[in-house]
Amino acid sequence: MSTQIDTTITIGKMEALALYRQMLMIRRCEEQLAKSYQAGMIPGACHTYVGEEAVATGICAHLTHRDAVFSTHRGHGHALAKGVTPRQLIAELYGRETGCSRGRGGSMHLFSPEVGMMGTSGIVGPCILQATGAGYSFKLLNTDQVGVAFFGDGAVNNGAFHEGINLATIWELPVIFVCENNMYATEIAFSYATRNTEVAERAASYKIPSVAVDGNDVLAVHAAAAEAVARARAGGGASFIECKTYRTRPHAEGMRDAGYRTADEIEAWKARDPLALLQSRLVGEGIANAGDFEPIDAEIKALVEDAAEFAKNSPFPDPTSVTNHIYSASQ
Amino acid sequence: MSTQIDTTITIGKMEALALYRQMLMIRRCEEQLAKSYQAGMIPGACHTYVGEEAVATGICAHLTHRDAVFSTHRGHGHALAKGVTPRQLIAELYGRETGCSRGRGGSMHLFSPEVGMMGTSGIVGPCILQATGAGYSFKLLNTDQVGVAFFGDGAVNNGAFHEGINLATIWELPVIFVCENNMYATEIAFSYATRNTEVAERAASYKIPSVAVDGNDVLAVHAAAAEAVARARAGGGASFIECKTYRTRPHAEGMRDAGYRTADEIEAWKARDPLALLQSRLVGEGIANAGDFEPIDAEIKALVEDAAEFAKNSPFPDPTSVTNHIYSASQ
Amino acid sequence: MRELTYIAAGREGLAEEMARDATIFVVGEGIGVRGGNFNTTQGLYELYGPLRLRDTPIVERGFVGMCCGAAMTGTRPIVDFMFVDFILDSIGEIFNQIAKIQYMSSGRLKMPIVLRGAIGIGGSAATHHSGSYFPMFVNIPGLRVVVPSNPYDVKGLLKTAIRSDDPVLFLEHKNLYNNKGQIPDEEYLIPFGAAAIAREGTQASVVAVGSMVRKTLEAADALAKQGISIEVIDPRTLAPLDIGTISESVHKTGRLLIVDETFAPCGIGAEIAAQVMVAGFDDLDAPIMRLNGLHTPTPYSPALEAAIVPTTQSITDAIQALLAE
Amino acid sequence: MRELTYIAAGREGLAEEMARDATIFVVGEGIGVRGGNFNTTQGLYELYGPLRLRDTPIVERGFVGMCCGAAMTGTRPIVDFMFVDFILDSIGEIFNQIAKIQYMSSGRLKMPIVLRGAIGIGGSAATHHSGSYFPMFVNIPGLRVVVPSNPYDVKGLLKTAIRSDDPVLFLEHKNLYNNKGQIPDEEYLIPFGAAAIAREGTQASVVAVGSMVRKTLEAADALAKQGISIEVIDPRTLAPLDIGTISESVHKTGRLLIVDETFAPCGIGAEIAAQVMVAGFDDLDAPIMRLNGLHTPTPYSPALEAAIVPTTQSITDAIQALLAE
Ligand SMILES: Cc1ncc(C[n+]2csc(CCOP(=O)(O)OP(=O)(O)O)c2C)c(N)n1
Ligand SMILES: Cc1ncc(C[n+]2csc(CCOP(=O)(O)OP(=O)(O)O)c2C)c(N)n1
Ligand SMILES: [Mg+2]
Ligand SMILES: [Mg+2]
Repeated sequence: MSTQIDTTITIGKMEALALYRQMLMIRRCEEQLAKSYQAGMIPGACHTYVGEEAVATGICAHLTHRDAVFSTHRGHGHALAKGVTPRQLIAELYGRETGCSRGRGGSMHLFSPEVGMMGTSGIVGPCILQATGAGYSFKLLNTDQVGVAFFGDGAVNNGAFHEGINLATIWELPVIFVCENNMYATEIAFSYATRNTEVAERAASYKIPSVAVDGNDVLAVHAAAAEAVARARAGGGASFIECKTYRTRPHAEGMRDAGYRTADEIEAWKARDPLALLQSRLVGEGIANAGDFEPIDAEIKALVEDAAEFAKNSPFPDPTSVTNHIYSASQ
Repeated sequence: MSTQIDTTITIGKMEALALYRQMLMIRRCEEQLAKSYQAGMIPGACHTYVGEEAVATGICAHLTHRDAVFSTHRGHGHALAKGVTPRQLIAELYGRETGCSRGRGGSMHLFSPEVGMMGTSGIVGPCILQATGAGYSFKLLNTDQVGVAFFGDGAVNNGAFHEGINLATIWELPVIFVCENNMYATEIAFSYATRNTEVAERAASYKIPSVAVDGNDVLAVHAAAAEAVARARAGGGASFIECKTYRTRPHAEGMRDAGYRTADEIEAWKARDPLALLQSRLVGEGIANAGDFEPIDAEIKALVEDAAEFAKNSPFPDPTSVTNHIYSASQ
Repeated sequence: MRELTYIAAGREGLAEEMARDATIFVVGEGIGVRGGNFNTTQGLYELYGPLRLRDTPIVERGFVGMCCGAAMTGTRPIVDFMFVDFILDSIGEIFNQIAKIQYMSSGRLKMPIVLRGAIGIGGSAATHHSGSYFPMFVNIPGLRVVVPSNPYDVKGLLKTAIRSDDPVLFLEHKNLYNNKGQIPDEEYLIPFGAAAIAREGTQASVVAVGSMVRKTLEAADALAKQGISIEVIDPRTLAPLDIGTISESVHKTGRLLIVDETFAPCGIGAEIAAQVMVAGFDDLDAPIMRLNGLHTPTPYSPALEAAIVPTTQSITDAIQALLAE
Repeated sequence: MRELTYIAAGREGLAEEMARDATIFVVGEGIGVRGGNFNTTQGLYELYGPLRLRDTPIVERGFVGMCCGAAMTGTRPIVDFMFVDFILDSIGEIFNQIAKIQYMSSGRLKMPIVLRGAIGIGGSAATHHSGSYFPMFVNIPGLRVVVPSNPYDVKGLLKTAIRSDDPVLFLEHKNLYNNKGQIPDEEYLIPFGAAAIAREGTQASVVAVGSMVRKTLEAADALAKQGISIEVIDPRTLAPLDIGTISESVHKTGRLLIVDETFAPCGIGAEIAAQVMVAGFDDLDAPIMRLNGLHTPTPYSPALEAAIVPTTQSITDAIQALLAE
């Protein structure tokens, strides 16, 4: 297992700004959803991705719509980075027919196969196995597609982690396992849930190529993903990437955020905000200047405002359609 | 993780001969059961332990009836080493009321709580979790008892391994996990089922004290178990012991034993027969002489013959009792 | 008498039992310091500490299998799943181990374990947080299945469940959590297998399960205004099932409807119908009817979610239809 | 026409489909070189190799979840559990994922997966190798459940299952494996939801499931000698369930018995009884009866095992009792 990731900036300005734009889109959508939640526009749960934007962004930058992503209850960021639009995401959380899941899913069940968003799951664990299965399909069909699983530290001790990673490893499937280690599962500290908190080290015990990166540094995530995705497409099999990150909002909107972590800890991580980190890095190294970001900020602001408006004006699903698609047409 | 086990003989002659006697009892019972199977006396499955006797013997030598053992489909040896009598074992496989499970269980469901044999399971995996639960009870009740799980290499890739070992480790439960790595799960080679065949190494990734020993050397197993059991009784938490061993008979009686392993491999392991190894070691180091073994051989021969006779003459269960004990009396 | 919510009444029953018996412990995610996602264990960690209120990693199979071993070795585990949907990763441990070990050991081992969780559809919880699943637990021998419909019952039945040496599925509908009810000051337990007549009536019998009891009582009130007299029966436990009380009611009314939020096929309504038909074939003036939630995964959108569960109105209509038969 | 065993007929259906569609693959323990514990895949590894006949570690949850992802991404997995008892560790993947994903994706994803395994009591396999479990799969929306009773059906239904875009539980009773039957030389498929009249009769209808069909036909033969005419119906698939064929038969005979080896509570017999009562209440001259295996874990000893399953004699007696009602 190597934790050495070369983070000299190897990508061009346009690509770097695209990463910034993608992270900002996620951030602003989440902020909008938090507001919408408080306004009572979201009937169910809402798990935001604020603080973790660099992970989905850095990984998905290497994926096309033909690649298959499987995610978790905290999947808004993955969906957006994979190509679900803010309109489709916000409308889904509003429970509208125009949502990516036609209002059937909400925050925890985001489906958009058109762009390779194969679904988020309200159950912890299955995404690891399903991404392995996508890898199995792609290997059998002999394509260069990859399957990607995003999951939290909470899934690491679950049997799905153990069984899925081992299968993808022994069969050399084109799969990328991305663990978003944000140190907590709801209010349970990862350091309580296991005696070995080095997830990449645990993955390495299956003899899968495994690396740990700063999950708030989009360039580090991007570089690690470049290696893993290239390996998978070239038939080199599965890879594991642990992204050490942090959620700066409560586990879910409306939940308390005290009693299990300190304000200092939260502040320390806020100081490492992935958007600010990238911005200062790009400016610092003279790759971009403040002026480069303003149009992006304006564009995203408009995009998200439009999305919220679109969602609010979208129709609810027709109750008479409630039993559609339980079974395929083939029977 | 340490694989260094000091195997200078630290135990006395009587103790050493007791280990020999226990291994021989298992061996002769299994040989009897194999014969009985061919004679059609065993209506169901029969998984023998021939070649692996040193594991159950070396571990259980440190246990009392108050300690709790949980085992697998290949559990005859564990049951005998824990105190189930040859009569109770053979009668059970014959499906008789006098069997340890009253004829309800057969080869894969051996229950004798009186001696701390808490059950074998026809399902791979659960014994790991149940031993963890016994450890939880003993910790909560504040006793010095230990829970022990015996399982094969086939269970290592299963989620139960991952979840159970982690729980026992983080909660420092008095549990000993004993993996009988005999290199195959039915006809599936362990080297196919995982890229990391060093089970003790994988266990160590949970930060549980873990050791790999020669499972055909009863003294090595005995020494490793001494350390682990002492640690557990002293409140030091769980331990993991990988015993590298081999079954010299087919997966189950009546099954083919070709097409997945070579005759040479089987012969090589037969040459390392745990009984012969111990005998030559004891004689070689002048601790015992041939004369010491003869009375044991004679006693065990008689014991097992009597057991088979007893089983044959035992009554079948009364069909009218078939629905007893589905629920406790308390309701 | 004090007024307590459904959750508080259950918590009081749990607290009383934990005070009475030091071998009882609870496992689950967030049931320690946090006091439970649904406040099921609030205040107990402070009293009994981490060994008896054990927060767990997200390993449902692992801690259920662990609790099986614990129940075999002298302690009395309670698994708090939060949402019962999470139980599905542990079905192997429940069906093949927990349900069978008393039998396989000829009663030499007991299995005092309670498996509790929130069931039911509501609040746009969506398809991974809305399940009930009790028919499969009724199908398998060796398990007890409890579905309390009110605060009084949840306390009395939980205490019985905790004292039972059999494994008990204790399934609490999340929509009932904030309902209030009168709780006696003195201790009480409610036996398994004893249905409650929630309302007496003469023209039709309606068996309502869990969250459907209240809605059915509302329907009965509405019908009473039209001079129609409905008997409402709450089975309280589905295994054991008090078919005697149900059959007696049908003997009186000649008509039976079973109202159940969960799926109809091979559900509890089918079982009750099949048993009552045999027990009281000549009593029946009409076919036994079932009103169930729609046979579909649970959608998120409120507009859709509302369309799949029986309502006071649809229950009223179903009773009218039964009377018209 | 050729005579084939149940196992050989199923294998022939599988082989034909694998030859027709290169996206089909099989996973399981020992289904590769070994050809399957029950010879379900014998000879296929030599033809299609390890990618399409994939031996697995003992990770039922893992490979079921994996096959869910595979079915979502363009291939058609078949999981061969050997004994279906091993499916229980994967129930979470089946109920929460496989059964729901077509619905949650509004049909944009299909779920072409077959979950097959040996069910049933026999040969002192004991309690971890004797389960059937189909009622719970019938209860859950999104699944198809198939229980073939003879070689002709197993081939035709397996081909339909493999071509289905819905997840299918394909449950084969191990006691049927060596039964022989005539198999046409030309290709054929059998649609889901079409029951078979295994024997025509006039005095009572008997629905028999899986391994009970043959025993029930024997009972019907015995009764025919006494001049009693019994109609025997094999539902073949339990989801979808062909209630129409059953109701028509009851319309003719006025009496119905359901014979099922598996547990009665919330079982398929209860569901059939509840539906037929509504569909044909006025047709019924007697209560619908059920004959099930005893509600107990499966004991090992032959003396005990034989006591818990319906026999030709107990079926005959049950029919006599029904006629006497
Ligand atoms: C099998 C299962 N058990 C419990 C839950 C309840 N639950 C929802 S999210 C969560 C914590 C997940 O933590 P983690 O995987 O680290 O993701 P994070 O929320 O930190 O992003 C839990 C326990 C669940 N969804 N699934
Ligand atoms: C969950 C489960 N899946 C499959 C089986 C079928 N099975 C019985 S024994 C066995 C192999 C077990 O191998 P291992 O654990 O190495 O034990 P060994 O037989 O080598 O002692 C298998 C696959 C089972 N019993 N349980
Ligand atoms: Mg986390
Ligand atoms: Mg092995």
